[in-house]
This record gives sequence, structure tokens and C-alpha cells, in this order.
Amino acid sequence: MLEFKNISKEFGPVKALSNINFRVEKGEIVGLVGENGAGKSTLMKIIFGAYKADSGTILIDGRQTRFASPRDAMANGIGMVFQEQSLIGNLSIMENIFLGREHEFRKFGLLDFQKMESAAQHQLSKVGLKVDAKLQTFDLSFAQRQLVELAKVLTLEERTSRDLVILLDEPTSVLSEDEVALLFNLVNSLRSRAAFIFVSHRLDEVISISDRVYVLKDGEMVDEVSAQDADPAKIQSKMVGREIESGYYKQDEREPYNKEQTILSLENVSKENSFDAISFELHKSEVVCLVGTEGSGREAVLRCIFGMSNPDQGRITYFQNDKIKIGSPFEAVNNGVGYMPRERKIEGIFSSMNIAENITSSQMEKYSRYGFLNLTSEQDLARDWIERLSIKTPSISTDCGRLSGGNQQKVVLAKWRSSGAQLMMLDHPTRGLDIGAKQDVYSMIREMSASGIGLIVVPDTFEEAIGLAHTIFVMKDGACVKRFAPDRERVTPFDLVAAMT
Amino acid sequence: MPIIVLAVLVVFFTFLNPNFFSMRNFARIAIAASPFLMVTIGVTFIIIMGSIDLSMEGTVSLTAIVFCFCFLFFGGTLGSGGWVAIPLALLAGAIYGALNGFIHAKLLIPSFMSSLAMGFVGIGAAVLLTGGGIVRIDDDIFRSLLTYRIQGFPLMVYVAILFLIFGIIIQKFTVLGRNLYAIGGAEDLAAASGVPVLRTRILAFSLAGFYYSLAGVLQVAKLGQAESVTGANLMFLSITAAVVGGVALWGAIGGVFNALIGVLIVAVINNGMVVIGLPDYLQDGVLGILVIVAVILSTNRSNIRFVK
Amino acid sequence: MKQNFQNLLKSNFNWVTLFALVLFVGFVDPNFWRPSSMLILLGDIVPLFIMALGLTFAIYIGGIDLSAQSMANMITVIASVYLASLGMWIVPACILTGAVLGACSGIVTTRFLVPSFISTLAIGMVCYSIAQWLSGNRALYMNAEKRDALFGWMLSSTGIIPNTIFVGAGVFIFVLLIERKFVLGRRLKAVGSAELAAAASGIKVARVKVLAFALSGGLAALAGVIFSIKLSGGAPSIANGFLLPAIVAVLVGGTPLTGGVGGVVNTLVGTMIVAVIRASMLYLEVDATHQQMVFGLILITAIVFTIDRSKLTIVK
Amino acid sequence: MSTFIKDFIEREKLSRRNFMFASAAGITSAAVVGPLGINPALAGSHGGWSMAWSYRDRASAYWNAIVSGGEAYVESLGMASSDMVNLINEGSSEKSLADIKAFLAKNGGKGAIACDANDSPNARPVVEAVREAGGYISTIWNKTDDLHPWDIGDNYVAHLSWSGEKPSADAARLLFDEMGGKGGVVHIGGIPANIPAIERLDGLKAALKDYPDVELLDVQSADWDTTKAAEVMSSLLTRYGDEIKGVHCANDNMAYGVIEALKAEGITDMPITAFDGNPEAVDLVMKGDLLATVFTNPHWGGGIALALAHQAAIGAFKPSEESNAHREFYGPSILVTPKDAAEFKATYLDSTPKYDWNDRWGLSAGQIQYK
Repeated sequence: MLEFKNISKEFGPVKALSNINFRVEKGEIVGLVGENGAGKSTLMKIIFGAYKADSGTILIDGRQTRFASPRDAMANGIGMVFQEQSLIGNLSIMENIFLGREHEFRKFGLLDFQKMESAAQHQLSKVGLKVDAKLQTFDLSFAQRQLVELAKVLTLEERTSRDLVILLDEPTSVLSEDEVALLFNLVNSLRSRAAFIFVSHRLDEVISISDRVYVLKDGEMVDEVSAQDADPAKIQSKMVGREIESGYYKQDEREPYNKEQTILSLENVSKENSFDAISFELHKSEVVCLVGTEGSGREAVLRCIFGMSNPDQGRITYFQNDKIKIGSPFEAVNNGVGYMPRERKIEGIFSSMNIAENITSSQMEKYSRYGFLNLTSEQDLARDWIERLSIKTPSISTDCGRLSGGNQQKVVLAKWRSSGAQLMMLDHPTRGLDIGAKQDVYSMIREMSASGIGLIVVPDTFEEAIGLAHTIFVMKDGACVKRFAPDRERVTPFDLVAAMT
Repeated sequence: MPIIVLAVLVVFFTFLNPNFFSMRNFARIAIAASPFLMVTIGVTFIIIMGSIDLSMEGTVSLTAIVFCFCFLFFGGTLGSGGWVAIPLALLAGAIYGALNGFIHAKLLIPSFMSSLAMGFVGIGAAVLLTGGGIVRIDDDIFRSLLTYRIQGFPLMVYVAILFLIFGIIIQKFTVLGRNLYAIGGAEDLAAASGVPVLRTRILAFSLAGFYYSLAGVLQVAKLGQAESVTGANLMFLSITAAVVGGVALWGAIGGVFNALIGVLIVAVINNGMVVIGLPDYLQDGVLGILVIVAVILSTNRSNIRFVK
Repeated sequence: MKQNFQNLLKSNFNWVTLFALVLFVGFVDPNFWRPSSMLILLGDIVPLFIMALGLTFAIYIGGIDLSAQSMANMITVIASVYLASLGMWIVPACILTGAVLGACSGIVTTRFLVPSFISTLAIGMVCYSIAQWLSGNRALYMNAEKRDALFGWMLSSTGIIPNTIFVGAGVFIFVLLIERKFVLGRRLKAVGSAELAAAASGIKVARVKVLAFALSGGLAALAGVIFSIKLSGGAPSIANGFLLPAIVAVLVGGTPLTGGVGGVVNTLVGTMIVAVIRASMLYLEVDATHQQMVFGLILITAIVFTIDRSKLTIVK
Repeated sequence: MSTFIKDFIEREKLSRRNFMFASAAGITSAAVVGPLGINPALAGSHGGWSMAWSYRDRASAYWNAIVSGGEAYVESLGMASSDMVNLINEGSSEKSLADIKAFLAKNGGKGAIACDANDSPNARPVVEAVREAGGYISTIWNKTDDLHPWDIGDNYVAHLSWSGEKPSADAARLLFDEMGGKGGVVHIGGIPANIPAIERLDGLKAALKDYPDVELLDVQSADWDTTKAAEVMSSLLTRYGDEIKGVHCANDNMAYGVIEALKAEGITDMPITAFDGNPEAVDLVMKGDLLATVFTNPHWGGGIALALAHQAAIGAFKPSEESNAHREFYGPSILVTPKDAAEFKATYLDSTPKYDWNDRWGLSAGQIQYK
């Protein structure tokens, strides 16, 4: 019913898409996979009418059409569920659901809120979400927001006679395993109402839910397979263009950690309404993963350790030294504690600064004398790390805003490693990275642990946790409910989910 | 919270000079506040959207003069068709605002700069029209806006209240108002949800221009004259008032009602300082300090991570 | 090649605009091209330039400093009053005063989360009051001998070059060093481009911001001192008309209000653009009643050409 | 009691005589003009000197009148009024100085300039700049007391000012008499640091000495601004209520605001005096809304200031040979009261008198006195 023929799109010299053929049948769920920069987002933007294709045709039920704007695409039954918090926090659920279409609730030019509310409730019922439509959206959990997103898109049913096609862009990236399961059931149950285009990095998920999978690489459609005879390994190699070696998480490089030297110990650390009585120890070269649902308090713990917020009770001891007291990031950094925040774009990277400037941002004292920067040594440092982590950048003076997510992440890691942090905290380090970049991150984690650094990781997936960690702590409602030791026992995602729920 | 600040101020001034707490004085404050309120409401819409508008001084002067000229052209009295001048002036304001918004949104110039420049243009046009002279309006019927009182308050105050309510309605119950908050909250998402950002922005600036022209007309009603400096000193004062009232400069927080409170706070301070006999060389400083205090007290800083 | 050239052009649009203006004005009246008139133009713009440099730092970290003008006003008064007693020390004294008051706005902004738009405006009002009080609301004039003895050199010129230009150049080089070579400059950039990231890298954001406003205040004060020396006097309102041109200079130069981009070099260009536009009124013989309007229109055009909008995703 | 009435009458005479004096000065000069309106020697020639007027802005009738004078002079030379360059400083001393320098640079120093330096300290650098460039300048209103044309040399031709004090005192007396010699009065002042603002307040204070029963309740500055004046006035009403029996304003624009503020309270009989003698103000005087305003003949001032600079430039006279009384002098000021408003309007506003710009000091009201 919706078909794209020979779609091409160029940005200046860059060929983003060339001769893409793509089709979706009624009630079908189509997967779209590909590394970052493969052209997924460009293709989606074209489907959704945010971009116009340079060449090629769009057919709906065989008739040729063109989308001038997202509005236009919506009118043709195409909706999109955006990745992460794409709801406006300070607006209520119903306002978000009907954003841009309030005029449908005009009575004598004024808005009829009762009408809007009931309509919103109706939409929410479609996705089985039982919340008050008047709630502000930042009071919702990530999973709930996702559902509101979906409900919002489903309003298209009432708006257009056309059959719906719904794009799901990385819908699971902010969801924990169990929430993902719920979402998938929902999507399946909605087949009758709409066809779905499911875009994700998580191959396993894509395969498990889709009927067909399109594989995109460097702007070209390199493969199209039906889900039943889809082989993850093959698809991955197609995506990456090379064979993915076994030991994806570099388990084989996991070395035993040093049980004698603790570099961090928490004793009954609590913080009002985010977590309480957390106690654990982190040893030299140990990798500790904190797993749990959103809001289970993992980020809060990291921020406390890093001094961004101060615990109400309990004590944190750094490097077995009672003298070290950390009440601010400044002190943390000076004592060799590093932190890689989740929101890379706003908390991790300085987009308008180049690589060298980013790397030295946490250690300027080292690269300056009497307040004067030593620019040459800074440059050398940058070159060194660009080489060591094979950071892909046009030039050394390129603003990091122009780098790909993976390379940005590498820059942040370079910052902490070069500053000689002995305790590293990584919050979703592989969030939104493609397979290649993920592997690089994993190997960097290995190297760090090998070099004696202790790491606390909040992983993206259970597999990641199991593959990376020496020790896993499962957190639930702000409490540490269970401890696993994947380096000694066999742990499955199921065990973790069981512990969480 | 801002309301408490206002209350405290009133009590404070009354304590120092009981005359302050009198119907007549409130009427005086109201008169001073009426045009000022219109401007502040106008700019509030823009601030909600996360932008800023610095064109008010030019727009007010220009529209005030346009109003006077039209008024005189159509006979110089309300009776003899001078009333036509009112819609004309308001229209002029709306158009000028739209132009301002167009330059900002269409040419992609940050509103701070575009509106600043448009302010210069407005004042310039005002000078051009008047040649620097003063245009007086002596029509008693029109001036009754100032001279005729109901319940101790002149008509113009009620006009201001009327358009205050109008503003609240726009903010709360119209698509435009809704979209302002959406854009202020997260413009890219609003756009992705099919909010016509460009149109909304231009509309918002046009609305602001409309309110500025109202201020222009009220200024004439208040002073019986218009000149190229009729709008002077309104720029920083109105934005300050909005923030004091609890409108956040980073957008999407606060609204028309906050503008009202802010305007009252500033107007009360200005009036009060004279009423309690503060030497005039101290007045600016005191105003400054009170503004800081008021803002500190009236902004809810619980969910602000940083402020610029 | 072509690509590179376009990029080059894009990143230097402010220069292009400047030269276009200069060429145009000079084309209408060749007198404008005379080195002497150019230099005079530059010499006169120095106080404004220095104030703009200060503002650059405030804007660079994503804030704004509206107190600069009142600051300069107050300083002209202080300088006139205390020149006799303090002599040469008046300069550091004034700069210090400015820096301290600037820091105050910074503290109000960072500690109490009052937007700098408001905090600086308010501090400015305070400065104005101090000026009025200190001057007894009179226009003051300096002790002439002292002024000529200490600062006479500044008013004369070497060859055809007004000495104020050297002063301006000196200050410019100094702030350029701060921006490019000092740790502080780097921290300012970090805070300007991503405040939270800066915090996460252990930068004391609050302190950096306070310093930025202190710098802004100090330079505004310096501008005030130079101005009052030039006028050999001071008054609580004498520096009026500095603020908006200064802000315009920074913005037209290409330092966006979003912070983190641009810098003092842009401000140099921006100030010259403003100077040229202002002078053009005279050289193009714009009718008196048209001048302000024309100024606004030229300004809009200049902005359209100057600012590099390729980087801006959302324009607020 | 009787004594009071006696010296009341005395003063009445006095002030009237003063008034006749002043106006006489003005009118005679107007009469003088006739044939020698234009000096044939100068006709059509500006002697290679460009002329400019540097002033605050076009936003007030006062400055327009000043400019009209300057243009009248330029026309008297057989040139187009547009040949006079307008240097508008928008209240920025910095711009005023920059513009003047640019103007001189443009004309290679051959510039004759009349200028209000906008803020008195600004006068020195301005005249110094002019001297350096070899141009000629005469200033009005704002200059510091330590700066004198004769110290600078021929290039600083003259400084023209209007004794704010005496006329303002006359106005005040008129006001107090209207108030019946007793009760409270408030003063609405201009930008406090401006010389005129200071002098006009001093005038009021001087007059107060003769009126023991009149009390100066309050002095508030309204920065020459109509709107602010209205707000200040209404606030003062709250503070003093009926105690206020009269208002003394430092200029017309603020008086407009005061009148409106009072009108809003239904007060229409409050005696108010103002300064500048703008057309609107004179109309108000005729209507009785305004008790009096002081006319400083800006048209003549604007013309003569430029004339002096230009004539010195072309060598029509040598400043250094003139007495100090000719280098620093007061312009005429006429108290406009309801009695003579109509006559005044006819002479000065409806038809601008033609002045003989070669009669350089014809309307001078004497050398400037410093305290």
C-alpha cells in the first residue's frame, strides 16, 4: 500500500540515499536496520515528509503522491513515534496528543477542554494506558511516554481514511526488557489498525517482531529478508560489511579483578526519594553493572558518587582513604573519578569545541602553566588519542558536534582516560551506537579494567551487563535487591528480569 | 508567590505612608499601569514562546502617532468618525508586529536582534511622521477614557482590564496560545507534531504588536498627545515586569496573569517610592534591588538546572 | 575547492560585510577612504569597543550584561571625583570597582538563578543611583592639570594615529589572550557551549560565570575611565547611548546569544561595522528625520548577511 | 498685612517691567530686520565652509526650532536649507563627539559647527577636536564652568546659554502670586545633572526667599519626559494631596504630563509654570491650562550660534578681538503669560520673525555669570 521507488537524497557532496526501494503492506511490521550513518534517519525523515527526496517516487495504493511536510504525511496516514522524550514536558498528556490539531476542539473559536480530555482518554484506551489525560507528561515514566506517543499517532485513525503506517524510531532504547515485551505485545495487537515500520539497533528485537527486515548500509538497501529465515549473524555482517567475531562483549578479555584493593565502598548510602541503604564495593579493575528499570535509582547513585548531589545518610569511601570527601564534580575529578553521563549531547560533549578542547576540559591544570594554556601539548594529546581510539574526524580542529555518536563517545572516554581517572562511571555508554562503535566501546572498557581502573556501568541491555560485568547489582525502587557474578556463575537475562520484577 | 510579594509591598508602603492605601492612589497606580500592562502582555506572549521582543518602544510610538493622525484626519472627535482611528491604529500595530515576526522567523534572525532593529525602525518612522513635533488630541469624548470615572477608576483602566481578559482567553483557550507554549517548551518536537511554527511565530509577534498599539492608544488617552518618544523606557521595564511576575525568560512558564502581577509590582514600587518621599537619586537603585528580590521570591527554581 | 571557498566566505561573512560597507560609503564619498578620517573613526570608537569586548564575555557564556552602560556612567563620576586624590591609581581602582559590581550580578545570577538579563539590569540601576548620589546630580569636570599630566598622551596622536587606538589595541590583545590562551577563556567557552557538560567535567561553572560578568564589568569600567578622561569629566548620564550599540556590535560581529561561539575578534569586526554604519549617515547625507530609520534598516541587512545561520537549528 | 500687599504690588510692577524688557528686546530686533536681512557680501557664498548643527534629537519642538534657526541662517546665505548637516546624537555624548569629528574629517576641517554637547563634560573634547581640525564652533547650553572660548582660541567662537535661573525665578514669582503667596509648591525637574535643570531649580529656590509662606514640598526629576512627569505628579498628589497649590516644571514637555495627571483627578485650576515656550505650551497658556512658560527664542539661538561659527570661519569677524561678553552670553528669554500669549504667538510662532544674522549680539541678555 505504501511504496517508495528509487529514492535518492544528497546533502551537498554526500550521497545519503541512493535508489532505495521500500514497501509496506497493510497490517505488516517491517524492520529497518543499519549502522548509524547508514541512512536510516534520512529515509525515515523522507517517509515522514520532513525531507523531500531528490529523485524517486512515492506511491500510496499505487497512486503517486508527494509529502510537502510532516502535516502532509500525517494526512496520508503516516505517523511517527519519536525516539526518547519527544513529548513536551510542560504540556499535559491531552495537549501533547492533540498538539498541532487543537482547532478540532474549537467551540466559538475557543478550546473545549472537556471534549479534548474525553477524546484523549479514548486514544489512551487504544494503547491500554490508564492515566489521567490532564497529567503533565514529565510526571510519566519513559514507558508511559512511549505509549502516549503511540496513542498520539493513533489519532490518525480518526483523521484520515487512509490505512495507517506508523514509524517506530528506536522505541525500545529507553525501555527496560519487561517494558519492551509489553510494547511488542501492544504493537502486535495493533496490526489490525496499522502497519509498522520498526527501526532499531537491537537486531534481536527487530527480528523477533518484524515480518520482513530491510538492511541499509551506506545509503543503499543491501538486503531484504523475511523474519523466519533471518540469521542475525548474516544480517550483522551485512550491516557492518564485515564478520562480527564471536565474543561480542569481549568476555574472553575479561580478567579477574583484584579483591584486595577496593577503590570505592558505599555503606548504607541513602537519598530522599531516589534510593536508600545502598551498600557495595568496587575493586581495582572490577566492572560493576547496575541494572534495573528506569527510575530504579541507578543514575541517582552515580550522580551521588560523582558529587553532583549529596547523599542524606551513609558514607562513601573513595580509594580506601577517609580523607577524600567529594561534594562536587570538581573534587571528584581532582580525585580521579570520571563520569560519562547518559545525555551525551548536553552533558557529555562540547559540540562547539574541537577534540583537543574536549579532552582537556577536565584537566586544564595539566595543560597550562600560570593560567596559560599549552596548546601544542594539547594538540599532541589529541592526536595521540585520535590514533589510539581510531576516532574518525575530518581534522583535529573539527568541532565535536560534527562527529558521529560513536566518535563523540570515544572523545568523552579519551577525556577521562587521559586525565588518569581510577574510578569510571559510564551511564548507557553504548546508547544509540551502531555495532562497530559498540564493540570499540566494549574493548575500551576492557582495556580500562585491565589497566586497573574500576568501572561502574549502567548498561543498555541485559546482554551487555552479562557480557561486560564481573558483578551485577539489580536495583529496584531505589534498593539493591540482588547481586550476580557473571564472571563466576552463568547468568541469563531471565534471571535479571526475575530479580527486577 | 508573586502575589505575596505584591501584598508585602503594599503593606510596606502603607505602613510608611497611610495615604498610599487609598482608592484615589490605587486609581493613580492603575492609570500609570494601564498602557504599561498592555505592552507587558504583548511581550509576555513572545517570551512564553522562548523568544524576546525589543521592538515595543518603536511600535508604541509609531502606532500612537498613527492613531493621532488618523483621529485628526477623520474629524478630530470620536463623534465625527474619529473612532475609525482606533481600529486603524490597532491594525497598524498588528501589521508592524507581523512584519517584525516575519523578519525574525522567515529570515532566521534571532528575535533579540531583529526586534531590536525593528524598534529602531519604528522610532525612526515615528520621527519621520511627526518631524519631531507633538500631535495633540483635545477631543473630550475620547479623553473621557481618562477623565470619566466608574467606581473611582477611569474608563481606560476598564479597557485595560478588558484586554487583559482577552489576553488570558487567547493564552488559555485558543490554538495560538497552546502552540506558543508548545514552541516554548520544545520547538523541534512541536514542529514534528505538525505545529505550524513559522505561522505561529509570526502570529505571536503580530499579536504582540496589536497589544503594543493598544498601549499606544491608551498612552494618547492618558497624555492627550503623541510624539516619537511616547514609547520611551518601556522596553526594559516591560520585560522586567514580566519576569518579576513569574514569566520565565527561557519560555513556556508563566502567562498573562503573571504579567499583570509583575506590572502591578513595578507600578506600586514606582508610585510608592515617591509616596514615601524617597530622594529621587535613590529611586533607581532601590527599584533595582527590589526587582532582584522580587524575582528571587517569585521564580520557582525547583526544576531549573541552570539559568543564563 | 569551491566548497572550501564557500565555507571560508561563510565563516568570514562579518569581514565581508564590513568591507562591503566601507567600499560602498567610500564610493559615495571618497573622503571616507582618507586614512586620516578612517583613523579618527577608529579612535573615537575605542570606549564603545572596550565595553563591547566586555559584553562579549557575558554573551559568550550565554548570558547578557545590561549594566555596562550605567557602570560606565558611574565610573565617569568616580574617576572625575577621585582623579585628584588617587592619580594614576584611579584606573585600577575603577576597574576593580567595575569587576566587583560585575561579580555581584554574576553571583545573583548563579546563586539565586535570576536571569542575567534581569540581574545586570538591576545592578545597573544601583550603579546609576550611586552615580547620582556621588555626583550630587551635577556634571563634574576633572582637575585639568592632573588629567593632562597623567593622561594627556592618550588624547594626542602619534603621527596620524590617535593614541586611543593603541589603548584599544592593547586591551584587545589582552582579552584575545584571555580567550585563546588562558585556561579561563577555555572554561568560558566550555560553559558557553554546554553548561552541564562543563559541570560534568568538574569545571566550577558558577565561578566561571561570575568571572565572566566580572570581566564584563571591569571592561565596562575601563571604557568609562577612558571616556571620562576623553571628556575630562563625568556625569551620571554621560555614557548613555553606549549600551545598545555595544550589544549590536557583539551580535553583528557574529557572537550569537546562545553562547559558546564567536569571540572578541568578532566583536572587533562588529564594532567597526557599527562605527561605519553610524558614520555612513553623515557621508551618505541621510536626512535628519530619516537617520534612525535608515540605521535600523541597514542594521537588519547587515545582520542578515553577517550571522552564520547554517549552525542554528532553532532560531529563538 | 498692608506691608504684604504693598510689596506684592511692588513685585508685580517689577516682574512686569522685567517682562516688557525681555519682550521689547525680542520685538525690536524683529522690527530691525527689514532690508538688511541678508548681508549682500555673504549672499550665496558659504566661503567653502560646510555647516552643521549637532543636537540631541528631532523628537521635540525645541530642537526643531533650533534647527529652523540654523536653516534660516543658511538660507540667508542663498543656500538650500538642506546644505546644513544635521548631527543627531540621540542623547549620546559619545556619538555627538564621534559625529563632529567625522564631519570635520569629511570636510578636511573646513567646518563651521553649532553644537549642544548634550552633557557638559562633553563640551571640552568637542571644542578641542574642532580646534585640532581647524574648524570653528559655537556651543549652546552644556559646557563645564572651567571651559571658556577665550582659553581655547578663535576656533571656539562663542558659547550661548540662557540664564535658566532668572526667568525661572520670574515664572516662580508669577506662580506664587497666583497661589496667593502661600501654600505648597512642587518642582518637576529635568535630568538632574543637566545645567538647565539645575539652574531652573535654583531659580525657583531664589524666588522662594521672597515668599516666606510658600513651601517647596518636594523636588522630583522626570527626566524631561512627559509620561514620567505624569506618573510622578500623581504620586505626589498621593503624598501631599491638597497641600499642593502650584507646580513648577523645568520644561514644557513635563508640564504636559503634569496637566494631564491633574486632569485625571479633575483638577483644572492648579497654577503650573513651565519652560521653553513651545507652540503647544503657548496654546495651553492661552487656554489657561498653563500659567506661564518661558520662551528662550530657540529659533534665534539656533541661527545665531551657527552664524557666529560660520562668520568667524569666513573671517567676517575675529573672535579674539571681541569682549568676553561677546564670547559667552545669555540669549533672550521672554515670560509668556495669559495676558500677552496671543500677541506673543502672533509675533514668534505664527510668523517667524526674520533676524539680521549680522547683528550678532543684538538679543544678548548679557555675559554669562558663574557662581
